Amino acid sequence: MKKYIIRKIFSFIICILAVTLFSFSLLHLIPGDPVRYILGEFATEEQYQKLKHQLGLDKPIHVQFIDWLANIILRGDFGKSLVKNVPVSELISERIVYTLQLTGTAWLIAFALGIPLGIAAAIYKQTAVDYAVMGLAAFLMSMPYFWLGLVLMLVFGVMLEILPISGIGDWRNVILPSLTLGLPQVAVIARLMRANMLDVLDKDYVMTAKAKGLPNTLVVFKHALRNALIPIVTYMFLQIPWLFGGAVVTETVFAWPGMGRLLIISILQRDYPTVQALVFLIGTLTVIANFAADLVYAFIDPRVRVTGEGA
Amino acid sequence: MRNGTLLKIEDLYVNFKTDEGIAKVIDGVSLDIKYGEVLALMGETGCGKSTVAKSILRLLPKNAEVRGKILFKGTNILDLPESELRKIRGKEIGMIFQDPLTALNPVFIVGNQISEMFKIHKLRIKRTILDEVIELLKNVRIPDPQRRYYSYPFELSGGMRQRAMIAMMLAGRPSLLIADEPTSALDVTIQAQILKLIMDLRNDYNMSILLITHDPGVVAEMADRIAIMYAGQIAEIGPVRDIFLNPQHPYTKGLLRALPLGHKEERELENIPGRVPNLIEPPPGCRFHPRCPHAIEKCKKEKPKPVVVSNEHFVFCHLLRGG
Amino acid sequence: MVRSDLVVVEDLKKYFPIRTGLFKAKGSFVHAVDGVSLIIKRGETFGLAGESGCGKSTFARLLLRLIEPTGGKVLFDEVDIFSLSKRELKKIRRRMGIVFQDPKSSLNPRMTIYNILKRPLEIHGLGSSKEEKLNMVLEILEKVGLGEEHLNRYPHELSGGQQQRVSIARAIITKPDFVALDEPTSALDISVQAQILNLLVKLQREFKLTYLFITHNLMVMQYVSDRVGIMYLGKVVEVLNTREELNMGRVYHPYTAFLMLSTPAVDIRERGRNKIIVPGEVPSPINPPSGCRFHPRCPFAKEECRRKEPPVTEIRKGHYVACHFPSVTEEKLTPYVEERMESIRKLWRGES
Amino acid sequence: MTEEKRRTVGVSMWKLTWRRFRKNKLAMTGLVMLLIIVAISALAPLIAPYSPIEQHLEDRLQPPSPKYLFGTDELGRDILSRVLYGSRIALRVGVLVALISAAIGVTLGLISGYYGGIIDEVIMRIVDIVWSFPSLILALAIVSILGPGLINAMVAIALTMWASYARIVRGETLSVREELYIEAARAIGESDIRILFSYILPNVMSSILVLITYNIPSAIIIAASLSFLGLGAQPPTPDWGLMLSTARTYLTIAPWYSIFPGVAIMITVLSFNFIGDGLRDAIQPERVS
Repeated sequence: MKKYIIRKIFSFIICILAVTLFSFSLLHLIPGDPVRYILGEFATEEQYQKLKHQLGLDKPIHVQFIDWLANIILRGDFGKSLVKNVPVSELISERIVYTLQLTGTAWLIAFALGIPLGIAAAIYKQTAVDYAVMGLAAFLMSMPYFWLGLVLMLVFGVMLEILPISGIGDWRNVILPSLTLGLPQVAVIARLMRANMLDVLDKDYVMTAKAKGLPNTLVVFKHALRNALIPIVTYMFLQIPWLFGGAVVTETVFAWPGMGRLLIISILQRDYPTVQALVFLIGTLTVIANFAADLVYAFIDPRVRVTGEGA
Repeated sequence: MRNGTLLKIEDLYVNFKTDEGIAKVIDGVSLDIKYGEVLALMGETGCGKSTVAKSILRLLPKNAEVRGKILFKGTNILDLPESELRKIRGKEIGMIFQDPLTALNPVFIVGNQISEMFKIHKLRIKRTILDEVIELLKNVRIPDPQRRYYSYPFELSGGMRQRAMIAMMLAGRPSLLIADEPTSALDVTIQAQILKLIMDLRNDYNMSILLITHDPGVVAEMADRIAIMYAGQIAEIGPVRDIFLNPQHPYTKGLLRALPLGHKEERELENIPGRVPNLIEPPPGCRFHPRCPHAIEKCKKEKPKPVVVSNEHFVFCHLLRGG
Repeated sequence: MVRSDLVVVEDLKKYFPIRTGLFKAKGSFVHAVDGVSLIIKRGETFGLAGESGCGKSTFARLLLRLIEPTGGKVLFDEVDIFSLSKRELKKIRRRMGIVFQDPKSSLNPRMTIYNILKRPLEIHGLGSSKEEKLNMVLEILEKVGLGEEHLNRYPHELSGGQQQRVSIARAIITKPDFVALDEPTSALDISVQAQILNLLVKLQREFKLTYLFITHNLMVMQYVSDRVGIMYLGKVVEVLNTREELNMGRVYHPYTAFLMLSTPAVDIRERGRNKIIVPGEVPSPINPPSGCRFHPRCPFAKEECRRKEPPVTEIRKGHYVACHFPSVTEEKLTPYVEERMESIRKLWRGES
Repeated sequence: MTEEKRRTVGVSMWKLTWRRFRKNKLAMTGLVMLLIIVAISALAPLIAPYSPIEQHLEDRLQPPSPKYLFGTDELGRDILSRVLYGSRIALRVGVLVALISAAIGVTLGLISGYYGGIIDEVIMRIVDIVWSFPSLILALAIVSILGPGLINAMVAIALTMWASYARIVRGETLSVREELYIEAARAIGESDIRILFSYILPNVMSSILVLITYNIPSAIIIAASLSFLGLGAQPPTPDWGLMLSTARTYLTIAPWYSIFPGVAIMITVLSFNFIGDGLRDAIQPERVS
């Protein structure tokens, strides 16, 4: 267990470092002169020098990196937005709540529906239940977020007129965006859960459990489920960053004022400090989610917990 | 020990639905196991010996179709409702498998998996369940049972896992233990330990044993009677002495002469030509006839009826006219 | 003049490091083969027997230099194979073959039987034309009991026994001197095992092959080998002649004796006799016991066995034992083994 | 007689896979759907009633009618024609991206799995990061460097997708390397390169193929998402994502506009997913039954 955790901490540090370097170099990887690119052709020399200084591009590259990182770590300062003229951190903190609200709800929907549906499909393999769940999953997985969002808007907002189409407001405004973000994940989790469950139900120890005389509910929900859930629990963590990815699109569809929307606007407006900050944050979140998944895995799988071996 | 029959299998047929067609895996098998005896079911890969074992506890997968009767203490197991079946599983009939690592649940400690037996079957206990489990672990000669109670299966060696598995199946004090290739995954020195343990426990617990194996050596050491299976049919059944010293079925004879006894300079091993038939389209009549050096016309048409060789020794072969 | 020793192994060692991720655990090694010396004579079948994890398969791979050793030497026909360059190694590999336990995994599922058997010819430049190669393949197929109808088949279309025949054909198509057989019949049923054993014996006589025959099955070993080495935890504990000594039960290492007494006898007259069983289990090869590696399980172990590794002594001509007190075994176990072997001999003689 | 015997043709693994695939109804449906889509994209100029960029300003935002089967958009362009032409872009993006990322990932995965050691460590660390990063965010970050546009979007997506190939190929290479036929190949004197390309690669190929089939639809979705966000294909390209981006504005007054391009994406993605599932099951039959 100790060995395993040391290994994971080591890889955690490397990954954080890589994410930091990548977000920092976003500005520097722009082909040609980044300042010129941001300002466009018609900027004056004065504007040019001012921006170059503001972005710190007049300093040697390692100094830039240290300044950038130090500002983030010590003061939570990601620099100033080039468009809004306010600190990036302020822009982000205004919006982060909305994104968390959206992704959190979607996350709950995904697991609350996905796990039971997957189990049901596995238990009732090759029956109407299975076909219905898997058919629904196939359709949901084939719909891009933005179109699923549009369809939900059309049905519930335009045709039935029972839910608001876009923007923020009360709890009813959260329903459509979080369904949009959550439903495709329901499909993924249901499929994963079903596959794991079928895999486990085929194992010898399930036969042993039956041979012992256990009632079917205990066989399925104690002996099989406990094993089948291990990868799912890991997935619960791994999936978090992907929900932030989906949020980018969903927020655009529903005019939801979150971080994703901010990212798109910033990219379109070439507001690099904001883009860098967002990529850095989501990247860090990704690494943390992975690390958490590894730890939880170690905790729930006795093979890893005791011997420190395993994936 | 009581006299009489504990388990009686009558005319068992098992078909498996597969993508390629229906595999007729068991073709009319009849057997009986008496109180206190060890019956070995021996045969090569794919002969159906494990299928027979699993059909007794109705552990076959859903694509299996089972016909016939399996009478345990007079009641037909195949007709029982789930709730009644569960009272037999583990309590009346225990079962151990070839690979104890995959047969034990990896995420629960051994003690938990054994104590489960006491809870579900509401077994009578003298002290606490923990004490009872440790007692069982002692009975299967697991050293340091207090500590091993808390071990996960992967922390035990192959031999210890099989002991734990046996302990689990002894909890209900079953009258029949089905041992499906119990030592095939183990080294010979460990195999000898486990086989001795099983025989000792049979006496202590007064069990009958159905031993499924491909190894004539294990049979010779353990069994009172043997049934030789070939391609889903019984070829020969009888007391171990009769079968080994006076085999009558061409397949049994071939099998025993194929054993590498002696030395290459002294003798050549007997070849059984050909290979095991496809069970989706099995040969009609006696399924051994395409490989049998003495096959006659009748073998291709009619399924052989048992011929009595001596008391309790029956051969399913048209070539024998006797009794 | 042809020397009688084909393979000479001197103090051969292979330790596998135990890796966990990036960090190499210091000093943690699996001592798979730990100082083995022996000689395989031209034309004989040298059997190597032992339980799982004793290092017998690693030993076979070392002899063909499929893995690199930690120490020691292997002389193949007087050539030190670990000193060879890649080119020289490739050349000498024409003269050695290997057959593995699992017939299915031994054949590339994407290649036809013809292509599988043609490759050794191409690699070693045997057979000048396409025609000639085809004929050589057909000839070897016939030798192993297959026919031209198998030429364009894929491995998954053959039975386990047939797959093993193809593996054997691949190993001998280059007319090698030496073939290592790593549990060649352990995955097979008894009747198929008999076919393959007969085939191997026939081929050995016809092509004057030298075999290293590895198995955990003592019955097979007693049938097929001329001399036997018994391995325990990376060491060879006893080397002896099969017909005159092993099959007569004249063994002097307690482990060999226990192994033979543990093997189910196929002899129902043995029943009811109080069986002698070796207690305990094989310890981990990561930290093997000090002194004699068998001492924790040996009922006769004395202080000396714990402290000192037993020297190899030639107890009789060509019979080597690595035990401090072979006389104890001779007195306490050998009679039982002899009795048992005698009884088995009677059994099959009476039958045939 | 012997000639005939010699000509007995064995059933290769690919043939076997195809036989099992053919029995799978869903997979065959997917294949037929895909063939139709390919035919549509090839024959788009022949079957489309109008040019995809031809504007009919007098017929703006018309609902479906015999004249415009799928209706018209805000510039009076025929939605049906645009949807038909859109299949060209979708297929091109999907296939190209999947092939480019496969080329990168397979090479790195083979190297990583076969050689191991430090090379493997370095490659796999990079793969871990790229693989766990949400691909849309990574693609967005790369687009922010390269600038918007369809080509840039494709490059960005390819750069996010190679990691899954590298992971799978490395894992498979490691497991294939353990197979005895690799050891047997070394024992008969095969060279490293030959083992890599004639023994390992053919046995890893089926997994790569499955992955490609799954990755094409993912690439199509991400590319359409980028276009929807305004960072992929630019007007007036008849791209499905781009069309939906505009359709969103007219959702209440022209709902048909939002329906047809979306259905087109869904059908295309569905067909690949069906094929992928069928292929996976046909290659590993033991996992199904």
